[in-house]
Amino acid sequence: MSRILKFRVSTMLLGVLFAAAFTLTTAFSPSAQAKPIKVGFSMALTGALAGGGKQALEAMKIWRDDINSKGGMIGRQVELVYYDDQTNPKNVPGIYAKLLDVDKVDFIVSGYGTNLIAPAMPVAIDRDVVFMGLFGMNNNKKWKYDKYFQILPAGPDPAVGFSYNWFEALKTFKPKTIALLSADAEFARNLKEGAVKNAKNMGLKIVYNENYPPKTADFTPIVRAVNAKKPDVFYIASYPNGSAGLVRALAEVGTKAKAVGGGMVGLQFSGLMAGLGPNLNGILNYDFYVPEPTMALYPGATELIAKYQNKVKTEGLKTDALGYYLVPWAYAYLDVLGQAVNAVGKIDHEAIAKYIHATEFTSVVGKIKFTPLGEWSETRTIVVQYQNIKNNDLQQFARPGTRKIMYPLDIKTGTPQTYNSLR
Amino acid sequence: MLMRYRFEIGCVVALLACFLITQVELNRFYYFAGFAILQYVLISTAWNILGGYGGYINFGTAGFLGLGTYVAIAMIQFYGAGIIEQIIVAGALAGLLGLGIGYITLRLKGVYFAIATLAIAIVLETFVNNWDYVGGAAGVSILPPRTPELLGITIVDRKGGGIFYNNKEFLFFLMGALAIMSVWIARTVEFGKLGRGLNAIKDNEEAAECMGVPTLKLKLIATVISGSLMGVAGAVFPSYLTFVDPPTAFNLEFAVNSLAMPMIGGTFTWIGPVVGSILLGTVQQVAIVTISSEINLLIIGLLLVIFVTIAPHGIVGWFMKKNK
Amino acid sequence: MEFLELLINALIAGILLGGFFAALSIGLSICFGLLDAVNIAHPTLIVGAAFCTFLLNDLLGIDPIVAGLILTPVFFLLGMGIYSLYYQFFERQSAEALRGLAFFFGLLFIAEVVMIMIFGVDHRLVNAPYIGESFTAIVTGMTFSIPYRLLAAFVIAGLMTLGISYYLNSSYFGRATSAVHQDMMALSLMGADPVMIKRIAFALGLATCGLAGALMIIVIPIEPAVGRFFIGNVFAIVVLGGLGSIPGTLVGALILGIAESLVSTFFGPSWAPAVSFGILLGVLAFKPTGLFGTGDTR
Amino acid sequence: MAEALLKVDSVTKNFGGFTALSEVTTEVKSGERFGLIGPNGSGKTTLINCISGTLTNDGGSIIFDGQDLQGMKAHLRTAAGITRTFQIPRPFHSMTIIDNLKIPLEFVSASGRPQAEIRDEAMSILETMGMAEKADEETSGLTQIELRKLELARAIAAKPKLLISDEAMAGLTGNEVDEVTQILINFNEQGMTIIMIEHIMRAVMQFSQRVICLDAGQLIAEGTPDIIQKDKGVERAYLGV
Repeated sequence: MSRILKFRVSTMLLGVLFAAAFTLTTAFSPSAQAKPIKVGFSMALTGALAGGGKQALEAMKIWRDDINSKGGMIGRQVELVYYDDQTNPKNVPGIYAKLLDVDKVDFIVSGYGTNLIAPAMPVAIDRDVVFMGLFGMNNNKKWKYDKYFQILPAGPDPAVGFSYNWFEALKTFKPKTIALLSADAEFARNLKEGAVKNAKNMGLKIVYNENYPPKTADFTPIVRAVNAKKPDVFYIASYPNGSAGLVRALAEVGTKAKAVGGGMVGLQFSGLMAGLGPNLNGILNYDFYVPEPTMALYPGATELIAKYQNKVKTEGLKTDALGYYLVPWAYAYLDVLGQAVNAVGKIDHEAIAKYIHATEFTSVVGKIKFTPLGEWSETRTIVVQYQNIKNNDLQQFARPGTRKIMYPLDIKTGTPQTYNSLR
Repeated sequence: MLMRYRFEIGCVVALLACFLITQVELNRFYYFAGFAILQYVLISTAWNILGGYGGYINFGTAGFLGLGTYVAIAMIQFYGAGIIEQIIVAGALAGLLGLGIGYITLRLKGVYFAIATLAIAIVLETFVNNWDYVGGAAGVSILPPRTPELLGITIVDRKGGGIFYNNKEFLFFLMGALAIMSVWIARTVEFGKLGRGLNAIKDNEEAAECMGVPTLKLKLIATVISGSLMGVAGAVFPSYLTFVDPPTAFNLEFAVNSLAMPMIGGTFTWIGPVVGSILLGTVQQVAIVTISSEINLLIIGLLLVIFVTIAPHGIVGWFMKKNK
Repeated sequence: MEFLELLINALIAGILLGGFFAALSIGLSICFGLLDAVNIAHPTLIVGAAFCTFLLNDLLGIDPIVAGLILTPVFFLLGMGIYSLYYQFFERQSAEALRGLAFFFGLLFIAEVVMIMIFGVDHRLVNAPYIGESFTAIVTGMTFSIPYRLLAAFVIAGLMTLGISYYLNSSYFGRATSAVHQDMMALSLMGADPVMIKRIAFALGLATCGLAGALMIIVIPIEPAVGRFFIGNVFAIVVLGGLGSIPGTLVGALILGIAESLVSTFFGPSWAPAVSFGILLGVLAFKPTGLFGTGDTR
Repeated sequence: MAEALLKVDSVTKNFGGFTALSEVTTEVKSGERFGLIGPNGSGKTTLINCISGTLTNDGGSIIFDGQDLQGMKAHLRTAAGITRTFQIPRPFHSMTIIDNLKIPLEFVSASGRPQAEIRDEAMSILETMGMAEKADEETSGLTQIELRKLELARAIAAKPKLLISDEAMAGLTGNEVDEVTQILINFNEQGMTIIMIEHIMRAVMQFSQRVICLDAGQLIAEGTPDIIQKDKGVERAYLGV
C-alpha cells in the first residue's frame, strides 16, 4: 500500500470517526438538552408553618406545570426537588447541601419564612448561587449577598415597610396614642419593631408595648390591659392561634380603639376566616391579595388562584381551600427566576443575578423590582378591613365585599371605619 | 497491652477518621448530616450519664442545650468570643444549672426531677424571649468569622494556610472531637465508682443509701457532668446555624431524641447511646431527604413504641442476650 | 377604681382560664398522679378529641359540648385499649418509668401523624352560640365581662372535678383506685383485682379527653401539634396540686390560671410562663409533695 | 456485758396525724443479740428506719457508739457502722451477685482499695454464706432463701458493728429458718451486734438474748425471751384481746 493511500485511509477513518462523533452528539443532544433543570428547595410540610408551606408547594407545582407547558427553562423541562424541613431551621443546612451536592440541582430557592431562609444563606453564599427567598425579612442585612432576592412585598426595609401602609390608612382617624402587641416569635417581633418606627414617625404616643408567648390560651386579660391604656389605635403582630384568640377576645371584651389589627398572620387563611366569621368584622389588617375588583394590577393572579382552588378540590388536597395568602407569591418567586434564566439563556448565576438586579419583572403579583440587598424596592402590602361578614360560610370570602381594600389609595374599594362602627 | 487500651486507641482512630474526612472533599451534605448525628451522639451520651446509669429522667435537655446556645450567642455579641471560649463557658454554666436544679429536686422521687427540668427549660426560654441583647424572640443571626483562629493558628481557609477548607468542615471535626470526649467521659464514669454507685441508685435508691452510697452527691455529680456536656453541645449551635431563635434552641425534639436514642441503643452502657444516636440520627437524616413528610414523625413514633416493647434493653441488650 | 376593675376582671379571667387548664389536666392527674403512668401524650389525645368534636360539629352540626359527651365513652374504650398495651409491656414487668415515657412519646407522634393525615395541618375552629359572646355586668360603674366559652370551660371542669372526686371517694372502684396508689398490699387484702382497677382508672382518665377536647376547640383554634403547647402546663399543674389529689389538680390549675392572667394584665404577658413555672419550681423546693399531696416524695 | 452500743431515747415519729412511734426508749449492748417483736403496724420497721436513717425521727435522740445520729444521712450511718437488711429483699437487680456485694465494700468498708482485693473480699463473704458458686449470676434467678442470704451478705459486706435484720426469715421453710438463724449467730460470735426483727417467734426467741415488744408505737415489754413469752401485755397485743 502506498503512503498516499495510507494517508487517505487514515484521513477517511478519522473523517468517519468525526462524522460518527458528530452524528452521535447530534443524535443524542436532544436528549441531553431534554435533561431537566432541577429547582431545589426545603419547605415546611410539617410543623408550625406547614399550613403555609403546603399551600406554597402546590403553587410551585402549578408554576412548574405552567412553564413546562410553555417549553420550560432555556428549552429544558423543569423539575422540582424538595424536602420537608419540618419547620425546624436545624434541618435546613443539610437539606440545601443535599440539594446542591447530591441531587445536583441547578437552582435553589428558599423555604417559607425568615428563620427557615436564614440557615440556608451561608450554603448559598458558599456556592455562590442565586437564591430566591419566600417571605423573608431582612435575611440579607448582615450578609449583603448579591445573589439573594426575596418576595415579601414590604419594601427596602421590610420590617418598617410591612406596616407603613397600615399607618397611612389610619390617618383618617387622626390618632394620638397607640398600643402595640406582638407574639414572641421571630416574624411578629420584627413586624412590631417596624411598627414602632412608623408610629414614632407619625408622632404617636406609645401607651402599651408588650409581647405575648405563642402558647397563650386566653387573650382577654391582654385586651383588657390594653383597653385600660385607652389607645386610639391598636397594632397587633400575631401568629395564627394568637390572631384567632385576639379576634375573639376583642369581640368578647370590646375595645374603644378605632383601628385594631395590622400584622395579624392567619386571618388570611381559610380555616380561621370561616371559623371566626362575623367576629372578624371591623379588624383592619394587612393582606397580600383579596378578591376585590381593583386587584387587576396583578395580571394572571385570578386565573392562578382559580387553578389552585380547582386543584385543591379535584385532588382532594388538605391545604388551604382559597389560597389567597401564599399562592401568588410562591408562584412569583419561581416565576422571577424562570424569566431571568430564560432571558439570560444559560445557567450562569453571575449573569442571572445581574439580570434580576437590573430588571423590573411582571408576574402574578404585579411589577417587581429588587433593591441591592434583594428586597422589594417598594412596599405593596395592602390594608383591608373586614366587614359585612354574616356567618361562617367560607365562600363569602371568595367574593368581593368582605375584605375591602383601604390602602394603597389607587386600588382602594372602601374607606376605613372605626372598629366599633362595624360591629 | 494493645487490648487493654483498645478503647483509647479506638477514640484516637475515630478522631483521626473525623479529621481525615474533613480533608477529603466530600459532598457537603455528609458534613451537615454528620454534624447532626455527632451532635446527637454527644447529647444522648450526656443524657445517659444521669438517665441511663442513674435512672433519673432529664426532661429538660432543651433547657441545658438552649442555655449553652445562648451563652455562646451572648459571648459573641459581647466581645466576639472564639468558639473554644464559648464551649468552655457554656459547659460551665450548664453544669451550674444542673447543680442548682439537682440541689432542689434530686432529694425527691425521679418524677419531680423530670418535671423540674421541664419547667426550667420553659423558664429559660421565656427569659431568652425577653432578652433583646441576644435577639430575643426575633432571633439573632451570627456571621461566622471568615478565618477563625485557635491559639494563634488559622483554622479555616485553606488559601490562607488554615487546616480546614471551610467552616462546616471545622465544625464537623469539632463536633466529632466533642462527641468522642463525651463518650470517653461516659465510659470512665460507667466503669468507675461513680457509675457503680449510680447503678445501685437506679436499681434501688434506698438500698443503695443504706449500703453506704452517698446518693445525693453522686446524683449531683452526674447531673453536673450531664448538663455541662449538653451545654457544650448547645454552644456549637450558633456557629453551625448562623441564625438562632428560641424555638430552635429550645426545641422539644432535643428532649425526645435525647431520651429515645439511648432507649433504642440501650441505656445501661456507653455503647447504647452511641449506637442509638447513630442509628436513629441516620434514619432521621435520611428520612428528611427521602420520605420527607409527616411519615418521618410516624417512623420515629413507631420505632419508639416497637423498641421499648420488644427490645426493652435496646439493641445492645438484645445482642448481648443473643450472644449468651 | 380603674385599677380595681382591672384587678377583678383579671381574677375572673384567671379563674376561668384555670378551669380550662383543669379540664386539660384532670385526666392526667388520674393517669400520672394515681397510676404513675407518665402519659405525655395526654394533651395530644385531647387534640384528637377536639378534632372529632370539629367533625361532629362541622358535618352534623352537633353542639361541641354535646359532641364532647358523645366522645367520652369512645375515649374510655380507647383508654382501656392503651392501658392493656401499657400493662402488658411495662407495668407487668415493673419496667422503669423511662420506658413507659418513651412509649407515650411514641404514641404522641403516632397520634399527631394520624391527625395530620386525616385533617391536614390548618387551624380549625368550631361555632356555637356561646362563642365570641360574653356576659357583661356593670356593678357600681365597673364593667365586668365573662366570655361564655371560658365560662363553659370553667363550669364543665368544675363538674368533672366534682364527679371524679366523688367517684374516687365514694364508690368501691374509686376507693380501690386510691388504694392502688397508696398500697398494693392493702388492695389485694380487699380482694380486688388491681389490674382491672387500674385499667378502669386509666380509661376514666382518658375519658376526660372527650370533654376536654370539646373545651379546647371552644377556647383555642387547634391544629395537630397544638397539644405540645400544653405538655408543660398539664404536668406542672398535676405536680403543683400534689400527685394523686384530684381537688389539688383543680387548685393547681386555678393558681396557674390566675398567675397567668395577673401577669398578663399587670406586667406584660411575655413573662407569664416564667412566673407560672417559677411557682412550680418554688413549690418543688419548699413543699415537694405539692399543695395537696399526701404521698411521700421519695 | 459491755457498754451500750445503741441508745434509743424517747424516739417519736409522726406521719401526718398518725403517731407511728411514741417515746420509745431502749438500749442495745455491744455484742448483744437483740430481738424486736410486735404485731403488724406496731412500728418495728419505723423504728429501724429511724435508726438506719431512711426516716428522720421527729423527737428524741439516737446515740450510736457515742455519736448522736441526729440529722446524719443514711449512708453516713452505714459508714459509722449501722447496716440493715430489708423486709422485702432489695437486690441491685441489674448487677451480678458479687457486684451487689462490691457496692458496700467499695463505698464503705474497703473504700479506696484495688478492685481485685474488693472482689476477693466479696468472694470470701459469699463463701461463708455458701453462695460462692453463684457469684457471677444475675439476681433474677435466685430462690427466696438465696435472696435472703444475698440481702444479709450485702449488709455484712459493709462490715457493720450493728446489723439490723428486718424479717429475714419471712416465707422460708423450717430448715431454712434454722440455716439463717445459724448464719446470724455465727456473725454474732465474731463480735457483731445484731437486732433481729421477726414474726417467727421460735426463731427470735431462740436467737435473742434480750427482746423488746412494740405495740401501736409504744414499747410494752422488755426482757429475756422467757420473760417476754410470759408477758400478758405481749400476749394481748398478739392475740388482739
